[in-house]
Amino acid sequence: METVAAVQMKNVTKRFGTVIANNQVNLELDRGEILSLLGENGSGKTTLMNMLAGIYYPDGGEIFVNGKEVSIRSPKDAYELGIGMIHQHFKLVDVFTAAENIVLGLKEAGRLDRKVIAARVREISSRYGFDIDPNQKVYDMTVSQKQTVEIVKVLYRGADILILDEPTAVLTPQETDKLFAVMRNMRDDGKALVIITHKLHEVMDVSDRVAVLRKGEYIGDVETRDTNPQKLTDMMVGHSVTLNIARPKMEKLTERIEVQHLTVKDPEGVNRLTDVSFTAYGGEILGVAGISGSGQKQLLEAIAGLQTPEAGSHILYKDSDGREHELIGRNPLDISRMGVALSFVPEDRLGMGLVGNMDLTDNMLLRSYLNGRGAFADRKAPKKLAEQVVKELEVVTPGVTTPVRKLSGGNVQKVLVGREIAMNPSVLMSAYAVRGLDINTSYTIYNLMTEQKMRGVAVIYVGEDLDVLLELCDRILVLCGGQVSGLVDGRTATKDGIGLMMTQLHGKEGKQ
Amino acid sequence: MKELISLFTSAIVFGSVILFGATGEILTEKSGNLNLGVPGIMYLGGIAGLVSAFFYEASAAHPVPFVAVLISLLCAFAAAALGGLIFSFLTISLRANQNVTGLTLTIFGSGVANFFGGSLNKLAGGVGQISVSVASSGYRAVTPLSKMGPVGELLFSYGFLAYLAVIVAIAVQLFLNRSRAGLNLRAVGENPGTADAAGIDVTKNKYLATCIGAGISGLGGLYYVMDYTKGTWANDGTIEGLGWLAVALVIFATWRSVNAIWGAYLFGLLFWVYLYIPGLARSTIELFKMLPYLVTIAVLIIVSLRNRKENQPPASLGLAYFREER
Amino acid sequence: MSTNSHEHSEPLFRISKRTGISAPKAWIIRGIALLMALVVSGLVIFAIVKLNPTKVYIAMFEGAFGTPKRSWVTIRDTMMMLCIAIGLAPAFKMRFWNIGAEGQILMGGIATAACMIYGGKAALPTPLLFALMLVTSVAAGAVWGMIPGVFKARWNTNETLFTLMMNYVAIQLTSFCVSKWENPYGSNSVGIINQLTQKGWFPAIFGQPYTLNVIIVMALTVAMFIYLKYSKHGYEIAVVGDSENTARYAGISVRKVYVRTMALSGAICGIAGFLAVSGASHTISTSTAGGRGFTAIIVAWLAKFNTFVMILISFLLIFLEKGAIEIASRYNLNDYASQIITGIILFFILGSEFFINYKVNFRRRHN
Amino acid sequence: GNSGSGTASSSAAASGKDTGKSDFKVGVILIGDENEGYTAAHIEGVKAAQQALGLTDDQIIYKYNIPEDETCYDTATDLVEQGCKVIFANSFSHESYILQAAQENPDVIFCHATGTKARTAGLKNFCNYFENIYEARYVSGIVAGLKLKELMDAGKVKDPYVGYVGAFPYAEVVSGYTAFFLGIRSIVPDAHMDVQYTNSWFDITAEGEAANALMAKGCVIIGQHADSTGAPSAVESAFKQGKTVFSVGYNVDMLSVAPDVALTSPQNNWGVLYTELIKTAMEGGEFKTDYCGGYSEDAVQISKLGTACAAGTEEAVNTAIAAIKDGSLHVFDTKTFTVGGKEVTNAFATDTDGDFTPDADEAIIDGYYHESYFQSAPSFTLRIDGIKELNAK
Ligand SMILES: Nc1ncnc2c1ncn2[C@@H]1O[C@H](COP(=O)(O)OP(=O)(O)OP(=O)(O)O)[C@@H](O)[C@H]1O
Ligand SMILES: Nc1ncnc2c1ncn2[C@@H]1O[C@H](COP(=O)(O)OP(=O)(O)OP(=O)(O)O)[C@@H](O)[C@H]1O
Ligand SMILES: [Mg+2]
Ligand SMILES: [Mg+2]
Repeated sequence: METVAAVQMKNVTKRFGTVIANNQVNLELDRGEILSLLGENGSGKTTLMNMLAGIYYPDGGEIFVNGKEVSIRSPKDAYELGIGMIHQHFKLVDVFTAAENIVLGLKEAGRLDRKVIAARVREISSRYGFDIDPNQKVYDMTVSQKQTVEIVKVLYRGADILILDEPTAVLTPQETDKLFAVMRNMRDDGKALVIITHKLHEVMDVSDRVAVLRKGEYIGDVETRDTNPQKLTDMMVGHSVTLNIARPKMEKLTERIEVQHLTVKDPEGVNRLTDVSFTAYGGEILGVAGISGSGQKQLLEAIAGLQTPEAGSHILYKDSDGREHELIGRNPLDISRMGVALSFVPEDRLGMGLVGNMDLTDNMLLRSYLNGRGAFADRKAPKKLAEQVVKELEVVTPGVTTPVRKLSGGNVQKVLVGREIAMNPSVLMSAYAVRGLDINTSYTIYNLMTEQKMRGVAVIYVGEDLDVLLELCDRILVLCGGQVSGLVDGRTATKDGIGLMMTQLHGKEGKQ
Repeated sequence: MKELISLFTSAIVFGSVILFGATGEILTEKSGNLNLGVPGIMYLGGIAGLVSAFFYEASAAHPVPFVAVLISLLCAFAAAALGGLIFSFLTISLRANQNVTGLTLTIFGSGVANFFGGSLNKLAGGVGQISVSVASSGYRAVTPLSKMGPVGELLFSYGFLAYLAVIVAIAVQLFLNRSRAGLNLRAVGENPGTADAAGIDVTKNKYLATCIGAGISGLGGLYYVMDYTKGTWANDGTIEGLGWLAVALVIFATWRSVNAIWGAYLFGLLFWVYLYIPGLARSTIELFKMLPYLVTIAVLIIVSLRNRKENQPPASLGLAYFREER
Repeated sequence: MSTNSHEHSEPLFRISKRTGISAPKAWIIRGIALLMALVVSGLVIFAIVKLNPTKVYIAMFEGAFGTPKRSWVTIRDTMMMLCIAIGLAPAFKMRFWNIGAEGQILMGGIATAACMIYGGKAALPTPLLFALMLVTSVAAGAVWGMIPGVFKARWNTNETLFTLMMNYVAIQLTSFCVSKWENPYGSNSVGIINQLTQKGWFPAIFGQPYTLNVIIVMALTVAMFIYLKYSKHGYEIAVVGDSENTARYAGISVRKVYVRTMALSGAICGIAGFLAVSGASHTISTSTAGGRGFTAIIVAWLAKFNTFVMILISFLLIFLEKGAIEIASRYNLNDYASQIITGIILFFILGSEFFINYKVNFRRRHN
Repeated sequence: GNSGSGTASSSAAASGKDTGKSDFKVGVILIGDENEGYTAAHIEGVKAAQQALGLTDDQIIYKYNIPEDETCYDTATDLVEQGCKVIFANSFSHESYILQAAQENPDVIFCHATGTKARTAGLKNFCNYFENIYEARYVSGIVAGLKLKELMDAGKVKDPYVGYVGAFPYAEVVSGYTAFFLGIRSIVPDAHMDVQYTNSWFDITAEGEAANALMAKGCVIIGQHADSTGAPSAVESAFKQGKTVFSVGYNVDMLSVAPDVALTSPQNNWGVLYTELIKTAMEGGEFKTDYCGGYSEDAVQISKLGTACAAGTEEAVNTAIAAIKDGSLHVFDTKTFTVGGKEVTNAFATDTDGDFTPDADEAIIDGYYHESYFQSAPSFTLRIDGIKELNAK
């Protein structure tokens, strides 16, 4: 007991209705260390940290900060104790500038002098090596810029205990590296940091110590140097698991989707995709790599009938009889009426793929409500399907009548993927299917994709983790600034090679 | 020329009523509270001002205009703010639906005001007998500048509340855009979760903005009663109509109270222009009275065509906030 | 950074979300709220007129049900309120802030009145006249609802303000028609249309003039319940209301749903106008809607779009109105007292939802 | 007119005991309530009758704010069910609903103010009543005329330009403004008048703004046939800002809202008719189809003269009233006005075919238009020279 821990949580318990999110959890955090908090989806990581940040108030247990017992009733209390949290979902005001977001809620003297604030923001950014424009509006920012603002915001308040909840889920590897560099800087500065992430290599890379939660219980902690991903996974899950992606090869490939000269503009008239051409085959997983915002979203949405491409673009679907169907100019309903079985797992699960306030059954209905004659929607089949998805994919939910909004991200994703696969697709597209999912669930999803491939489905998998892309996909299409910068074989390509193509277009510097 | 000036003065007087209403509502809405109780709140402000002035004048041996004005102004503000407090308690603390609460407040406010207005008329001995001449003269006092020909009439012939309406509108705009407290308040309206996480007391901000906003809206009722209709009470429902126009003006002004100034005067102009167009038939007048509404619709469509982020309502407008909700 | 202020200072009480409260318990809470509201209104009444509140409540009951005639008027007005609320339900379920019911009712009313006036003059056969009244009022209401729907669908034009403005336009249109149809000239009122021939009036059924009103609105209640809950359209409305993006993803044409639903919403409000003119007043004036388009919003919301619950709430509101008018008349109160009482009771009901959705936890440790 | 309503109820309660007919009930259906001048005058009238006839408060049931739709019929039926033996309604467009109730309830007397249908309805239990308010309007015109003359003599006014805020171009209003104008012209022969309609009986802001518009045109006297204080208070404001302009109100004594500019207001003293009607009903007497009363019956008056009135006004007023009473002065004397430049020799009072143009009952007899002669409600709809309606059609 020579030094006092920055934070000590003793027997902390938190319940939500009947759910015990944290049960008698004990956790210690020291200065000058980066602690990684690990656990499956819904294991209570966010809840635990939210109690430090003043978002939730514990139902039991004690919290000590710098050795003193404290009661953190609001984020304001947390800030006064030097605790700052960067939430999984950014807490920024879209119509404000970076600087305005940063000074929000501060009790600084004097009037709101935007020049002075901008200067101070620049000063902090340069100290830690950030690059931000104080006067840029948040709605004009990329995710990583937003995250930078979040971090600067916490630093600006002088926090010395920092909590980052899944900060890397939406960052590119390069951005992640930059973030980690900053985190190490801060640790060396004597600050205490907690990072929540589902990516084990990141855990290994950045943290000094790992604490593991399982189903709301504190399992224990290990020094990072004494462990490895397999051990950590076993600890998280509670039994040993295998983390391998099988990549069987299909003998007979069939042409499914042929994209020709696809050009898509956004509402502002900027090209998001320029002259993209490729073919996707049934029986293979076609990976799509690229820095986020390189046109992945537009590509999938164009195929799904949710974008209006420019003239001259063609997306041809080839059915099993070899007939070609033009998909452009058709909405998703027309496409399915043409007999094209196209499944799509979009990036924005609750904002696009599912209806948050509806229960599982009604979400299953989304794809089938028009089935059958007459004016009424049949809910019997969707209910069966929902029950089946819950059972087969082990969705954690009180029942099929629970609104999906209430499920954890991983479980939401399972519901979505389950529904899309149940459509018996001939083409299955997914965008960032495992974003935010724990490792166990992620592998469940990879296996589902592979299963579909072996059924002869053309799978298009947009991903951000190059390791996974290289392990999972048969071919990888690399996008850079809306253009195809390469199409490589997944079995032979290298991470560095793809990384280069992601940033450079045919040798030239790619514009983003 | 004389008629033109008369039209413009009518427009400004009319506009001042809804300008107060809209400015208060802008402040409220910037905190994320959509208070559809503006008509009710204006009613409360109007009746409280009138009743307090009446009793002061009835009880004081030598009523002083300044005191009468001060008392009625404070009472109007307080009563309206109280209406805001009811709304706040229900929607902020008890998280009741804002639309329904607002509509209910309108029913309640109009009930209270007309109930006491009726009693006051009885008490005063009949219609038109409510005498608040001291307070009313205070509200309607004009400087000698008003006698300086057409310009004087156009610019200086109003009671002080008409100028106060403009000052408050500008002050609210400055507060929202130039001060830290205003920034915090807007953050609450845009994204209370973010504001909360940034250490801003969401509840306090919402309460304050809603109550003060209601107080300001209530001054619209006060101006209507003490200046526009010169200290009488009528239950013809005009205040309710004006209250709805104030709500409309908020959107018309795209949540900028400085825009609301000219918007209010434009409404006033369009509202009364039919009286100054010669030869209109009685039925045509009814069509002419659509003008302010049609113009509002036109502006609304144009604004939506431009679709700028800055012209959008506060992002969390109308939604209750509960920290533990996700 | 001071820390001492946080030590051991657990808040006095905390609020937490309640899940899955049982339906009976929820209704008990609402019942308690209603009782408390009655007590508070009773106190208010007592403070004003020094009357025994129980006597007052008996008077209220008699005001609504004292005689068969009063009961029928209460029923008729409940049906009218219910009809409007039913009309609003699909729009609100789609999160479309249709506060334009007033205007839609008036448009339906104008159409009905026009049919009665001109059809009466042209001596149309009754079935044809009724068909015409129904069709035109539905069409007029639908068009009035559709206009803001179309603009919302195409350019995301703010519908709250749009529908509100459409109300005023409709009111002026009504004034215009009244000044065209006024009888006698210059009186600014249309008078009872076809008073002698009773052309276009709802016929009495089972000896009651308002039976048909009840039948029509009850049919709508059931139909709308089924439509929203079980039909494909109802499902589309719910999806669009929750997330336009998801709707697009599922291939639902968001624009079509907006326009179609607003047409439906306006059409039913148009029917309400038809009921008001043909089934009740037999005249048209700017007060034909009489603010009921706004009150019905409260009904629709409080009932959470369940049309059967709407019956209860419409009834409660009309009961309060009738009751309060009776108190006003009997005890020589200004009848705006009814609005005060209605306001207080609604405040309590609105507040009670909190105790259904949340739980208050008091401090667990005593330091 | 303003006979103390405060004492009415208490004394009535006292004297109520000795009226043997304590189960006799009166129902009163009102378009507004005590906040609105026209209805307030009716309430005072009923109270005066109550006092005169010794009825208790319980015997009179008021129904306020009854709109001109089925609610009126519902209310009438309800009053019948509550045992009312005589039921009044005070708004013009209540008439058809009251008539319907009268047809269905032959045992109850229905009296409708301002209506026109009793004469042709052929019901024993239905009558119309109205005051000869045009007489008081004529007198108020004299008050305004004297003021106008004073202003012209003092050189403050060149153009004798009068403005009038009217509700609707309906006979009651036309008759009223014509009487008012003829009163003015009896003093200032070259006066001329503009009428601005508000399309509402009661709209405080519209009446005020209509007055503003008329003043901007140059009107120096603003008369009104609309029920609120809007116009007089607008005139008061303009006066305070240095304009020379004065006001004649209606129904309400405007001196408290417009102390400097209010000259007077013509007023109905409804108590006279209410007393007669209720008394007849109590005694079970026969009902005529129409009841009206003017100066001779003390049923109309003008309110207290304002301080702004010209010298000699009081005397002139008294002379005129005396002349009206003794029949030597007829308001609509055909020698005092022309239509289209010509003296009028015949004008019908009643419209029988529903085209809104009178076609029966010759009203010009003995050289003057017999207003309220065939029916209680005004019927004078001639547009005489010197008056311009700004928006009639
Ligand atoms: N706001 C809330 N309301 C109700 N229950 C909640 C809430 N937040 C969390 N829970 C419950 O607490 C449990 C733990 O949730 P928490 O968000 O802490 O998980 P997590 O470990 O962060 O998961 P993930 O890896 O998916 O982010 C969940 O099972 C959930 O049921
Ligand atoms: N409003 C809520 N009501 C009830 N339970 C909730 C609510 N919000 C979240 N939960 C619970 O929280 C748990 C974890 O939720 P959380 O939202 O942290 O996951 P997530 O962070 O979105 O998921 P992921 O980390 O996979 O993206 C889930 O089991 C879910 O049941
Ligand atoms: Mg989490
Ligand atoms: Mg998570």
